[in-house]
Formats: sequence, C-alpha cells, structure tokens
Amino acid sequence: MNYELNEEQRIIKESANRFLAETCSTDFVREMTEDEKGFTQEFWNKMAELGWMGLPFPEEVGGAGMSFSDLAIILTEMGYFCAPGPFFSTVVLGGLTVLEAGNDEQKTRILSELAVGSRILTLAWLEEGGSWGPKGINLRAESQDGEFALSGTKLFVPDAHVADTIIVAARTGDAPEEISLFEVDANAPGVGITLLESFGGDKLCEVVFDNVKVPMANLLGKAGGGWPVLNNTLLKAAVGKAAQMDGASQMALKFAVDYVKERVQFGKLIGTFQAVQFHCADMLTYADTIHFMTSHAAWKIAEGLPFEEEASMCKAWVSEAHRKLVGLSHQVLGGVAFMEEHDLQLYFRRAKAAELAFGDASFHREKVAQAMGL
Amino acid sequence: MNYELNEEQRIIKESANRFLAETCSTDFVREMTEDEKGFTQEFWNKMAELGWMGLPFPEEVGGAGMSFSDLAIILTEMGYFCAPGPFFSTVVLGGLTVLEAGNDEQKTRILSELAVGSRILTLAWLEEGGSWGPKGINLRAESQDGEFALSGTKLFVPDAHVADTIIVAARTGDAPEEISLFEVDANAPGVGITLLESFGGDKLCEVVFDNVKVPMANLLGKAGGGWPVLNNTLLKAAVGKAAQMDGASQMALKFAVDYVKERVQFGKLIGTFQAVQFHCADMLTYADTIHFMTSHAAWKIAEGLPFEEEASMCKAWVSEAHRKLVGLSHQVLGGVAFMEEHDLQLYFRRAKAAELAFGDASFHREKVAQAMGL
Amino acid sequence: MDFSFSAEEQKLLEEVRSFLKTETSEALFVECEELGHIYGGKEGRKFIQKFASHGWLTPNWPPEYGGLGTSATLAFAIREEMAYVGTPLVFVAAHMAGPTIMHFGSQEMKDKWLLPISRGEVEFCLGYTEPQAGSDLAALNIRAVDKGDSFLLNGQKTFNTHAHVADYHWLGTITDPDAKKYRGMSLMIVDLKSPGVDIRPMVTMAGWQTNEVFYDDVIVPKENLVGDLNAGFFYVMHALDYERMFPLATYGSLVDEVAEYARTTTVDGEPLAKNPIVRQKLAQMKIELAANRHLYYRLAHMLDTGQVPNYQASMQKLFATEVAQRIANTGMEVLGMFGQLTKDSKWAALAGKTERFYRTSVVETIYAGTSEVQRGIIALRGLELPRK
Amino acid sequence: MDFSFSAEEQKLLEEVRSFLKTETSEALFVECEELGHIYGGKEGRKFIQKFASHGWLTPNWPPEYGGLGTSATLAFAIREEMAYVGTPLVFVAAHMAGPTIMHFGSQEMKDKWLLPISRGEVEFCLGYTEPQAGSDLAALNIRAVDKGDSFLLNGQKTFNTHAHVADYHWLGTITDPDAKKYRGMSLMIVDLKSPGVDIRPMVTMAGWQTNEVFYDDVIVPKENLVGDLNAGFFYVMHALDYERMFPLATYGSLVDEVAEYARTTTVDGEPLAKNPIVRQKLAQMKIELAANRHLYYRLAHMLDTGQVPNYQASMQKLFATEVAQRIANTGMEVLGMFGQLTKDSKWAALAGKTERFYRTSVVETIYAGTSEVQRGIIALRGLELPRK
Repeated sequence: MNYELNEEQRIIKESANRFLAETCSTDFVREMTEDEKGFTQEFWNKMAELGWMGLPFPEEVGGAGMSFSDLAIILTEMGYFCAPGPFFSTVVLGGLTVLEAGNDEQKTRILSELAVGSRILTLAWLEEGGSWGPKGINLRAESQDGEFALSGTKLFVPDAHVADTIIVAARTGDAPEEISLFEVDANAPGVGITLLESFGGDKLCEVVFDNVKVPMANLLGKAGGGWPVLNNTLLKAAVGKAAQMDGASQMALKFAVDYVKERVQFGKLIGTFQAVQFHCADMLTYADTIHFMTSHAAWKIAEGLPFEEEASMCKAWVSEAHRKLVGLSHQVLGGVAFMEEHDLQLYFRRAKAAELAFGDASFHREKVAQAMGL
Repeated sequence: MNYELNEEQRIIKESANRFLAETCSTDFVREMTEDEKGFTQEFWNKMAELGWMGLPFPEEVGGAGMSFSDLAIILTEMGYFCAPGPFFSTVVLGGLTVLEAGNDEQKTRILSELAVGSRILTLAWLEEGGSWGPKGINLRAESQDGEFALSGTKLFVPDAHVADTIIVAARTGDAPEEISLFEVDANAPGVGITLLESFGGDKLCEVVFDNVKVPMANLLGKAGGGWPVLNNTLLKAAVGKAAQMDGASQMALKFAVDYVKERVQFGKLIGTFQAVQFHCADMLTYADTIHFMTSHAAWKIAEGLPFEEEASMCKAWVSEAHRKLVGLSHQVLGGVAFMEEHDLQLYFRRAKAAELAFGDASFHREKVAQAMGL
Repeated sequence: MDFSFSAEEQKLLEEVRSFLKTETSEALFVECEELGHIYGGKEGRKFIQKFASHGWLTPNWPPEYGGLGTSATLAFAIREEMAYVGTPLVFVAAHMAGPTIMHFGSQEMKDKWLLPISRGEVEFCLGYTEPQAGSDLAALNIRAVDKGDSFLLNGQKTFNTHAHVADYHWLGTITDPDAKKYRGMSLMIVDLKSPGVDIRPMVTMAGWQTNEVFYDDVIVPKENLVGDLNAGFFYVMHALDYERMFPLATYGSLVDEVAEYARTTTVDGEPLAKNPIVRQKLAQMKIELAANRHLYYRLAHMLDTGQVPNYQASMQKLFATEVAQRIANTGMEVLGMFGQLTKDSKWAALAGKTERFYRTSVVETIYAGTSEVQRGIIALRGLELPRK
Repeated sequence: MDFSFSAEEQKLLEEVRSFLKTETSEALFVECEELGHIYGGKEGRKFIQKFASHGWLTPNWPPEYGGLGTSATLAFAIREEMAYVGTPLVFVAAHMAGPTIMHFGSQEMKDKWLLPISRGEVEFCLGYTEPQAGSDLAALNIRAVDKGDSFLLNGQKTFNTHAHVADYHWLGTITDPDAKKYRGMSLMIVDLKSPGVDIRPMVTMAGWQTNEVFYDDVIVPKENLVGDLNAGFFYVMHALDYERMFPLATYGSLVDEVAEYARTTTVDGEPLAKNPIVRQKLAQMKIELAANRHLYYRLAHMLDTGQVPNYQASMQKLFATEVAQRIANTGMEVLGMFGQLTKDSKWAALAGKTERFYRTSVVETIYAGTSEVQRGIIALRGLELPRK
C-alpha cells in the first residue's frame, strides 16, 4: 500500500499546477465560459506542447505511454483551476475510445494527431430519452451501398462545436446492446451542431445527424460491439470527472479555510467558532476520501485490473461528497461567495455538472449493487 | 388554524401526565420489560378507571365518545413514560377495528368489555413473508360446516400472550385483497402463542393457528372486505405510534438538556459548546415537527376527513426524526447514557421498534408517492 | 388543535388565488427579470397596487391604516399563495418597516407612511448589512451625526437587495459610537434619491441583483428617525420576532412541477415517476414541505393569540431554508442532465426553473441570519442553554 | 500510489484468515458472552496465545520483543481480519501499552513486559476515564502519592472495559496535583489483584460489561511507573497518534450478511435484493466501507513511511464510527420487523446480530474521543484553524 504519488507523478503534478497557475486565472475561466468556443488556441497549444494530450497513449502513436493515474493527476489540477477547453472530450472521451476500439490504422491516424493537439475529439452517446443504458441509443446507422447513413439527434455532446471528429454511438440492430461506434467528421454534410445553454459552464451540444454518410472504414471496433467499449469509456470518464472534482474540492476547501482565518464576526475570527470548525473538518474529510476513492479507481484502470466496481464506487461517493463540500464552503463563506464575482460559484456550477456527468450517485450505486450480486 | 390543545385536552394531558408520573416509574417500566406478562393488573385497572380504554368509543358501548386527537394525547403521555401493557393493542389495534368493522352486537359486546378494562384485544396480521401488503396474508380461513377453520402462523402480534381476543386477518379467497377479519378467542383450541424475544422492550408474539374453529358470527365486517378495514386501522396505528414517539421525543430531549446544563468538561458547562447547542437545537426542531405532524394526522382522523396521506407523511417523518433525535440525545449524553442503568436506552429501543411498526419511513414515503399521483 | 382555514379565510384565499392567476402578466415577469430578477419597476408597482387595493398587502393591519384587520394566519396564507405563483413576496415597506412604524413610530410618522405603504405606493429596501457586519449587527460602522434638524450620514451598506428600484432605505446606523454594542444604533428612513447616495449593483451567482449603497454626507431629516434615538437594535430584534416567516411555497411549486415532469417523462420505457428512488425523493420533499408548513403556521397562530414568536421563528427559517436546498437539489437529481440547461436552451426542462432555484437556494441558509445563527437562537432561547 | 498488498503480505494474511477460520471455536464465543461480551477468560487466552505464537498479535514489533518486524500495513490488515470474524480486536497490552513501553519505558520495563505481552500472556485494561473526566483528560482526580519505593493510589476510574478479566490496569493518575493541567499526570501499571482495588461491573445497553474501578490506599511499586513522572499526558497523546485505528470490518461483515439475507429473502414474491431502495442502501454502505478503508490504510502507510498520523487518525475514527452507525441502522431497515428479534428468538434474522450491532453502535461515536472531539482535532490540527 502506498498513498502517495511517486516522484515522477509529483513532478507531473507540480508542473501542471505551475502551468495552470500561470495561464489559467479565473478571469480567463470566466472569459472562456462566455466565449462561444470556450478556449483559446494558445492555451490549447501550450497544453499540447507540454505533452498533455498524448499522455495516456502509446509511444507508437506519438503518446507518452503514461498511465491513467498520471492522466488523473493532470485532470485533478485542471479541476483545481477550472481549466476550460475540450481536453476531457478529446483525451478521455475520444482518445481512450479510439485506443480501445480502433484498429491500428485508426489509432495511428487519430491519436497521433490528437497527441500533438491538432485534432479535437468528442463522443456522442446520450439522446432525448435521458437513459444512460444502451436502450437509450436510438440514433440509427443504416448500412447501405458500402457505407453507413446516420440519422438522429444526440444531446449533451461536450465540445462538439469545436470538435474535428465526433465518435458516435449508433444503433445497428434491434437487440438492446447492438450498438456500434463510428468516427464521424464533425464537418460532414448533414451534421448540425448547436450549443446548449448550460449552467455548469461547460460546452454541451445538440448534434443532429441528418442522413450523414460514414464510410465503412470509419467503424470503430466490431459492428454491434460498441456497447462494452462505450461502457468502458464512460466508466473511465466517470473516474476522470472524479479527478476533476478532487482538484476542485481542494480549491473550495482553500477558499473556506483562508476566509475563516481572517474574517471577524462577533469580535472573533470565525474560524474559532466550533460550528465553523466542524464544517471545515467535514470538508477536509470529504476532500481526503474524494482523493483516495478517485486515486484507487484510477490506479485500478492504470494497472489493467478490473475497475468497474471501484469506478462506480468512486463516482457515487465523489459526486455527493464534492457537492456537500462545496455547499459547506458556501455556508462558511456566507454572502460573500454568493456574489457572481467570487470564484466559488464557478466551482458550485461545475460540481453539479460533474455530479450529473457519466451517471450520478444513484446510478452508480445501482452499479455497485449489481457488482455486489444484489 | 390552532396549534394548541383546547381546555379539555389540556386537562386530559395533565391528568395523564400526573397519573403516569405517579404510577409508571422507569423502575416499573424495566420490571415490566422483564416480566413475562408485561404489565400489572393494578396498573391496567387504574387506567380503566380513568376511562382511558373507552376513550375513543361511543357512549352507547360504554365509551367516552372522545376523538382520536384525545386518544393521541394519552398515547403521547404513555410514550413519554414508556408505559407498558396492552393498551395500544387493545384500544388502537383491536378496538378501532371492531368499531370500524363490527356489527352492533359485536361492537356492544366487545367494546363495552374493553371500555371497562375486562377484555384485552390484539390484532394479528403480519406473517413470515415480511410483507406489509395484503399479499403477505396467507393464513387461510376455510369456510366449512357453517364455521371457519383458521390455519397458519401470524408473527409480531403484540400482546397476544395476554389477549382475550385476537382479531385475525385471514385469507378467504385468492384475489390479493380477499382478506377477512375474525374475532378469535385467544384461548380457543388450536391457538398457540409464543413470546418472541425482541429488543424493543415490547411483547411481540408468534401465534400459530392449527385448524382453529371460528363461528360465522365472529366474522367482523363483510367476508372478503377485511383489507380496507385493516389498512385503515394500520394507518391509524401508525399515527398512534407517532404519538408515542412524540412523547418519547420530549423525554429524550429533556435528558439531554438537563444534562448539558450541569455537566462540566474542559472547564465549562457542555451546554455552552456550540456543537452541543446545535445538537440540542436540532433535537428541538425534530421534537416540534414530530409533534405537529402527529397532531395534524390525528386531527384529520378525529375530524373524519381523509387522513391517508397525512398519516403516511406523519409516520415517515416521525419514524426518522425520532430516531435521529434519540441519537443526538445519546451523542450529547455520551458514555453515561450508554449504560443500561440510564433510562435513555429504554427510549432508544422503543424508538427503533416504533420506527419499524406499521411500516417504516420508506414504506410510508412510497404511500405518499402514491397519494401524489406518482 | 385545528389545521384548517375558516370558511371566510378560504373564501378570501380563493379570491387571492384567482387574482394571482389573472393578474400576473408576462410583462410583470419580464420586467422583474430585466431589473435583475427584482420586482419594483412600473409593471411591478402596477401589480402590487392593484393587489393592495383589496387590502391584501397588509391584511392583518387595522383598517385605519389600510388593512383588513384579519388574522395573521390569513396574512401568512396570502404570502404562501404569492410565493407559489412566484410573484414578489417580501415587501420591506409593508412587511418589515410598516409594522415597526406601527409599533414604535410617532403619530406623525404613522400618518405619513402607513397608508401609502398599505396601498403599495412606496417601496423600501432593507439596510442592515455592512461588509464587516454580516451575522453580527453589533459591528456596524456607518455613522449618522446629529446636525440639529437632520442627521449627516456617512458610510457603506452591502447586500441591499431592491435598493436600485426602491424609494427609501430602511437604514440601521450608528448614532452613538461610544455606546456599548447594540445601544448606539438607530433606525431611519432615507430617501434613496438624496444627494450623496450612490447605489452600485452587485450581481449574485443566482443572476439576481443586489446592491452596495454608499453614503457620502447624506442629509436625513430628523423626522425620518424611527422611534427613539439609539433604540434601533431593539426595534430590529422586535421586528425579527414579529415579522419573520419563510413561506416555502416557491420551492413547493418546484416540487409539484418536478413531480409532473416525472409523471410525463419516460426513461427506458417507463415513466420516471415509477422509479422507486425518484418516488422516495419526491415524497420526502412533500413531507418536509408539510413539516415546514406547521412551523410556519405556528408562527401565525402565536401572533393571532397574542404570543411573541421567538426561537420558533428561527426554527422555521432554519428548517425552511434547508428544505429549500434539498428541494432544489432533488429537482436537479430527478431532471438529470436536462436540469442543468438554462431557460433559453432548447432542451431545458421546466424552462430552466430548477437550475435557477438550485443557484438561488445557496443563499437561503445564509441571508437573514445563517443557519448557525438560527441554531444558536434555538438552543439559547428555545432551550435556555447556558451562554457561559 | 499502490492499493495492493505485496505477495508476501497476502500470503501471511491468507494464513491468518485460515487460522481464524479453524481456531475460533464455539467455546470461545460462548465464554466471551458469559464474561459480558468481553474476551479474556480461559478460552480467550488460549486462543490469543496460539494466535500470538505466530507473531500476529504484534507483527510490526521488532523480533527481539516478539514481533515479526512487518509493516504497519500488515498489522492493520491483520486487525481487519480479526474484526471481520468477530474475534477480540483491541488488546490494550499489545496495542496500546506495549508500544508506549517500547517508546518510553526503561530497559528494565521493556525486558519485563514486552515479550509476555507479545505472546498474549498478560492482559491489560485501559484506565483513563473518570466520572468527571470523559472527553477532558485534564480533569482527572485520582491521586498517586509518592511514598518512597511506591505510590499510594486513591480514587476512582469508570468505563474500564475488560477490567474484570484483565491482569493489569494501564492507569493515568495525578502525581502532581499542583502542576498545570496535563503536566501532573503519570502512567503506571497497576496489578488489579492488589489489595484495595475494587472492581464493580457496569452493564452497557449493548449488553456488554464495563467496570468502575475504585482505588483505596493501593500500593503501586515505583518500577511500575511508565517512563518519566508527570509525563503521562504526553505518552497518552503520543499513543493516540501512533495507535489509533478503527478497523470497520466487524460492521463490514454485517453488510455482507445483510446483503446475503437480501439475496435469499423473498418479500411479495421478489427477492428483497431486487428492491431498488434496498440496493441503494446496501451499495452506499459498501461505498462508505471502501472510503473508510482508505482512511484506515493511510494511517498504516504513514507509519510505514516514518510519518506521525495526527488529524488523520481522528478523521478515520470519526468516519469509521459514523459509518458503523449507518451500517447498523441500514441493517435494521433492511431486515424490517425481523431485525429487532434477539438472538434467542425463533424468528430472529442473522441470529440477532443486527440488533446487537445497532445497540453497540451507539457508543462508537462517543468512546475514545467523541465525534465532536475528533472534528475539533481535524479543524485545529488538520487545517490549523485558529484556537482563539
């Protein structure tokens, strides 16, 4: 057992922290939230130069061959600073799916571009029905004349508006899990992308596919074999999201602790009030358990071990603990942090979006129940 | 709107309080918990003399013609003092069922004896399956030769070991709700009663019916029409149980508040610590809401208004709030109240038994959901 | 015990409901939104004056001051109705300043202010909080110096919701800086159009506007002093006892809408409402609303029977606001991904109401006395726990 | 990061598990129960001595004192195994007194006590709490007066679990009544068979026994003083940092049993385990157990890397004990009416384990530092919040 980062990981963490502290002020975050694109090319290029995009991918395709645990460290720091942009969509949702399902040609072509920051990816799976399961996927891919034609609407597709490639989960048969994954050019005729206004500060899109033609060669993995791959990616994404919440928890805790050490009410530092102390103690307990649950699930993925139960335990715990932690931070900070200008609200918004993303606590508890043989 | 007792009710409350303060010490409660019978004839007779047994029944059958709200006041005081004995079984479970379902002869005969304390009743409905619904009732009553024969096992029958009459919910047909109610002599051949050891301090029994013959005349209400009556009684019983928890909450709160005003730790009265104050504040909030939710449901019953939703809201809220209140009292009292000799444990045990009785919070929330049209 | 409204009360409430249904125009809500989700513009005033013309703004005031002389219960019930449909709810003039003037103001002050207030003609905003004095009113810095006929006011207030549309500031200010805490504060009515008043918007994370108000040599006529000099803290506390009430019906309406959404939305072939976890969550909210309703009407009952609510008001505020947060969060959970979409989003559920309430709910347990302050009051006043 | 045991650790744990399976006799549990649910009788000692003969009672002690020189992680893991099967878990001699002797005791004391302790041959019980000194150890009253070769002890202790079966009392006593608080307390080892020692049973609501111990002119040889005179409070605090750990596996076993019950019990024609609400509740307990496990092994990791657990130990105690209460309550909820039946009842589910745990769980958040004390430590030490 070892609860600390190794030397290499500490370096990753520190350099990510340093980079984001310099480049990703909350002014920048606010600006990017307003910005339609949601990030700057400069910021994106710098991350690419640091090798972040290629971090979890094999060296053969231009990646750094590092582990999911290492990726989680980057995501944690991004969460700490609310870093904007399609990094998560590209690397976690897109990249890991291609790595898992793609053939050699696809992997080499897509991931090598991804790794240098010249291709933005995303994943489209949710639809109107609001279901997280395979039955919710009803966008059809009809095979005709040696290609597929996709028709239907995907919702909540992150960063589709800036993506080069959308990986689309589409129905290719009537059995519940007959789902296939396709690499779709975001600029292909018939693809219509609309930004959805969302309170979390992220960029979620509606993507309408109107008889979009996709070549056979763009099938990722086996026809009808998409669901296990997708499920796998979504569980990894849940852990990645937890890593962001891990970082965000540290910042929300810091806001509160710094404040209670300087704010005076009733003639005393409010940090001396037992009630405030207890709120802060609970925040620290949430923060530590969030960190460990996330690290454990990430480690399982990194080690190539079965990770499904840990991933769901992680997302279930972190989703709620992080929300409660941010709530306590608000309670401790009082009216000051209810102001738009206080940065805690950025974290409050992202906390709820992260809680919902890739399944909320109830959803993942149900998965844990399944793993328990209930 | 009026949130206070009326003059008459205040008198009932004060006299019940005075009587129980005199006769029902916690020494007596502990003794009766150990005692196989669970109460003394003397205590029972005194309650009868005070007119408690007949309180909610019409004057024609020897009752006092008072309301369910008035009965709830008595139950609250009994909860405050942990009063032992088959009062609840006799009056609420047995008496109210007879009042609802019985014909004139049955009402007059049974309730007039009940009212003077000379007949103890109870109700047998739960069985091995652990279901609260009609499907859980599988004890059969076969009609043969102008009488019924009952065979099967009832569980968790309160006070059956001292009852004269057991009202039995039995299956008389295959449709889920084809349930009938029977007045069964507890001493009839074939009735076998065994006390179940239970941690709550109450007297729950297994009652085995081995081809017990019951005359036609002992059918209460219509054949096959027992479920609505039973359901009605159980909802009233849920409110009655909440009334007991209302009283018990007051005592558990009192233990804590008295203690924190005299216990010194770290050189201060512990009641000055903000954490202790907050625990006590939460207890008071629980106590007040418990009281109002219970009073409201009882009032609905008393007024003859539809009470199903309020009864379930009441039991759902009170079950959990009371448990939490008792838990806070334990936390505030610390090690002292973990001792068998401290009376709080009597309330702790009864809190859980009361929480489970007549459906726990989840069960009643589901009923509320139904009432909401979900 | 009696948990019903009288026939008379029911009839009046029916009229209020029907008024609210027909008179809450789209224009009213649009104006509100444009003013930073704050009522008080032209449409708003038109609405409230029409509403007030029935006596419903101050129903429990005596008729001579523009009320109907009804029970407090009815006044509380009317506010629930307003809350449910989402119209403005708290009127500082009618609900906070007015009663204090009635209790403690001079006859001149009563004659001048109460009728216009009851008719909804003047709007006040609350001016207690300062940057260093949030939960702690004893820490006020703003100074009013006696200049004979008037006071000269200098200082700053913060979190003055409604100041940018109100006519007057109901201001707590230090008038005796040497007095022991609490004993040097006075209440006065300040015309927000006075020279030297500078109102600067502050935007909250819920999207609505509040304000900082800066006072630079502002002259306040002495006649605008409320009651006695240096008795302000007592008046504020008194008003808290009499006037605190947190109708939760706004959030109650969200529960109803989320339940309706659950009934009409199908996920994986089954109505969301059939999901046992959704059922439990919504039922729990219904139950907590019911519990709050009792704490709420207990306050009215106490007022109607000549008692002074004390810790009971703190309890209701505490309970209501914590329930509000749970309701908003439950709404977000039930709506899932759709709940986070804002009003203008094509796929938004319930027109973005849930995420808006979720953001707003953050401040509920903070403003008007934090949950920590309320728990302290309940313990110290309700249970008489020792202070030291 | 590494969340696995080494192959070596796994192998040893496998041996421990297999030992626990075969060597925990019915007689052991019956004896425990007869002693008031307290281990320490003949069977108990036989068991622990056999267990200890493998070095498992003090695995992380150095071999010269009877340990195996293993990691703290392994020691923590062994305790989880013991907890899971419900054998005695906390040995005051091996787990509290021994390490303090090792750190601070004289060479004579180490030579005399450590090997017998590691072999499970002597049993200690803890003697800190007094009626007026529960959470507040600075309030001790018991006095040990220096009589040259010995101390003369007078006073009273309370909540001395295990005292009626132990050999020695690990006693905190005042040795300098004039010293400032915390600076006049010493630790000493008192033979419980000494004349003047009176042990009186106290029965807890969980059914198990604890004790009051009265000291009336009891003579304690000076050699039994642990470390320096008046340094006792420091030793106690040091031991807390090093020795606090709350394996939750006892309650973990309940979760597994309740889950099995749910899988095998049918209600209304469906397995209880298919009830979505039951599923959510049990899954949540599984998740909280997992979270606690990290807080637990973090402590071991800190010890293994030369760090001193501080607020981290408080956090684990706080978290574990609150989870314990939720687990016991969840068990009661899932078992419904059947959960309240006690062991001897014909219809009891899980042989009454749930109701027993439910009663026991009450004290978890109270003993060994209440949750309030732990939260204070986390805030003050973990976050360095101001004391004043």
